Amino acid sequence: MAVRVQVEDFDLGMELKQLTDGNHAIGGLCSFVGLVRDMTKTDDGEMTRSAAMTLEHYPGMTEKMLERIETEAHERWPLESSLIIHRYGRMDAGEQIVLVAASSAHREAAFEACHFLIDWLKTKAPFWKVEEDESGKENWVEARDSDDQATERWNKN
Amino acid sequence: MAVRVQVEDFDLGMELKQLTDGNHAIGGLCSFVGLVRDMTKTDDGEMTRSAAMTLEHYPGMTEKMLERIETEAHERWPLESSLIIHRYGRMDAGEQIVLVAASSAHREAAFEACHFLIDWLKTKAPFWKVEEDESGKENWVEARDSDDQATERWNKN
Amino acid sequence: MKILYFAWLRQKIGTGEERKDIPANVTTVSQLVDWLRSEGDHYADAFKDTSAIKVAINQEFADFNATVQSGDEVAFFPPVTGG
Amino acid sequence: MKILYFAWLRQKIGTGEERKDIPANVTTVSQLVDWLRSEGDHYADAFKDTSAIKVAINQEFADFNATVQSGDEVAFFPPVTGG
Repeated sequence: MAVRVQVEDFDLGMELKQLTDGNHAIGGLCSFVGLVRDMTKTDDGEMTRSAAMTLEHYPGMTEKMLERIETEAHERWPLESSLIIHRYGRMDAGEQIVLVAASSAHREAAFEACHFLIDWLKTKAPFWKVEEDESGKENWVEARDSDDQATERWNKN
Repeated sequence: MAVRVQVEDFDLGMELKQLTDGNHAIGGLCSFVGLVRDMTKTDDGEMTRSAAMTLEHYPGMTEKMLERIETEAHERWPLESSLIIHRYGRMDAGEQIVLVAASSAHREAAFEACHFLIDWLKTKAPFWKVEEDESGKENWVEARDSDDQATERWNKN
Repeated sequence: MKILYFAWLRQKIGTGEERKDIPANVTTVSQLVDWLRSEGDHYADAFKDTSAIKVAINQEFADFNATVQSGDEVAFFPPVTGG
Repeated sequence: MKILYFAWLRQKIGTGEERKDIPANVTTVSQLVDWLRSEGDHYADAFKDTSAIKVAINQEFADFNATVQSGDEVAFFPPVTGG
């Protein structure tokens, strides 16, 4: 179990390798990486090119919430290892923003836990995105109903 | 889109990197790696240590089925990239057996497609596992009902 | 009381963090918001529509009718958009 | 006809691939299995319980009542266990 909140990019291959190295009880590792897209939705709902985005967070509360989300995943599924890395600061299109990963003896637990980690993180971790369009104008990204629904899904268990 | 059936191990980090490099329409990449566990179920349903396993496959039909599964995923979800690597031959505990991965603008499509790839592969790709216990005795792994049910799930769409 | 603002609330109010002595009759988040609105136009503007604002007390999500005390860390922010 | 055997079927029959001239009255997978059983004890043993055996004709999954022809590639194997 580990949570990291950092400005620096991460080495996806190395991070995933460390989650399984030496643990032969692991049958499956599921991971999800979120990346900066170069398209963004404006206030009028139009899609437009975005040059970059900046992620702001609430130091202290962020780590606390991410640790709680990870702990919750371990309580719900029999996991062998897990990891959450979330970056903040300015990022260009194509850059990695977030990594969540979970391993287990069986694939279903790994998949569900990984999906749960990103769904909960999306509505419970205090991060905010501001996107810059090509003219340099900043737009604060609005929370999406679909993210609330994705979080809801895990309450029905 | 790519399918590879090989004896050699694969570099997970490099494979995943190539699935997103230069494509800024990608918002999420989901991947699953299956690994050799050191525990195996005997004929009487007991768990016992296994030293290694060997995967046999049906050359020609394997590639055809994997390509069909990948094509089906692209028809069902708006994917930007995908990859299936499946190894065959002898493998020790801890080794990587299989990688499935899918990327999309949105995380839900990436997750569902990745989950679909491994579920379908489990019941439709012609691979067979034989495990060696510590005494050197070989046990052919039996197909699991839970894998059939996991495949069924995707028929309901 | 330590009060934090994030995202567009930080931009509208012009600071991310401030310490304020709160009147004794301010005992809930709602009362704190009402009092802040009276502190200046940028507060009034930022807190115009609280339906789009979330609050955390001592780094825990809370409701607008939750109790606040002078030693608390209270944070205001829009719905989160990480991941 | 090219006939392939995988996993424990291959082990029981003692070969993974063979070419056989099939009698003219063998036109379905079931008839092929019946005929193979008559070819020797190892075939009879391997095909004792066909409920645990799958078949593919020309690399496509098929049923036991599917039609087979002399030019076909027919493969017998247990349920798959990859991944």
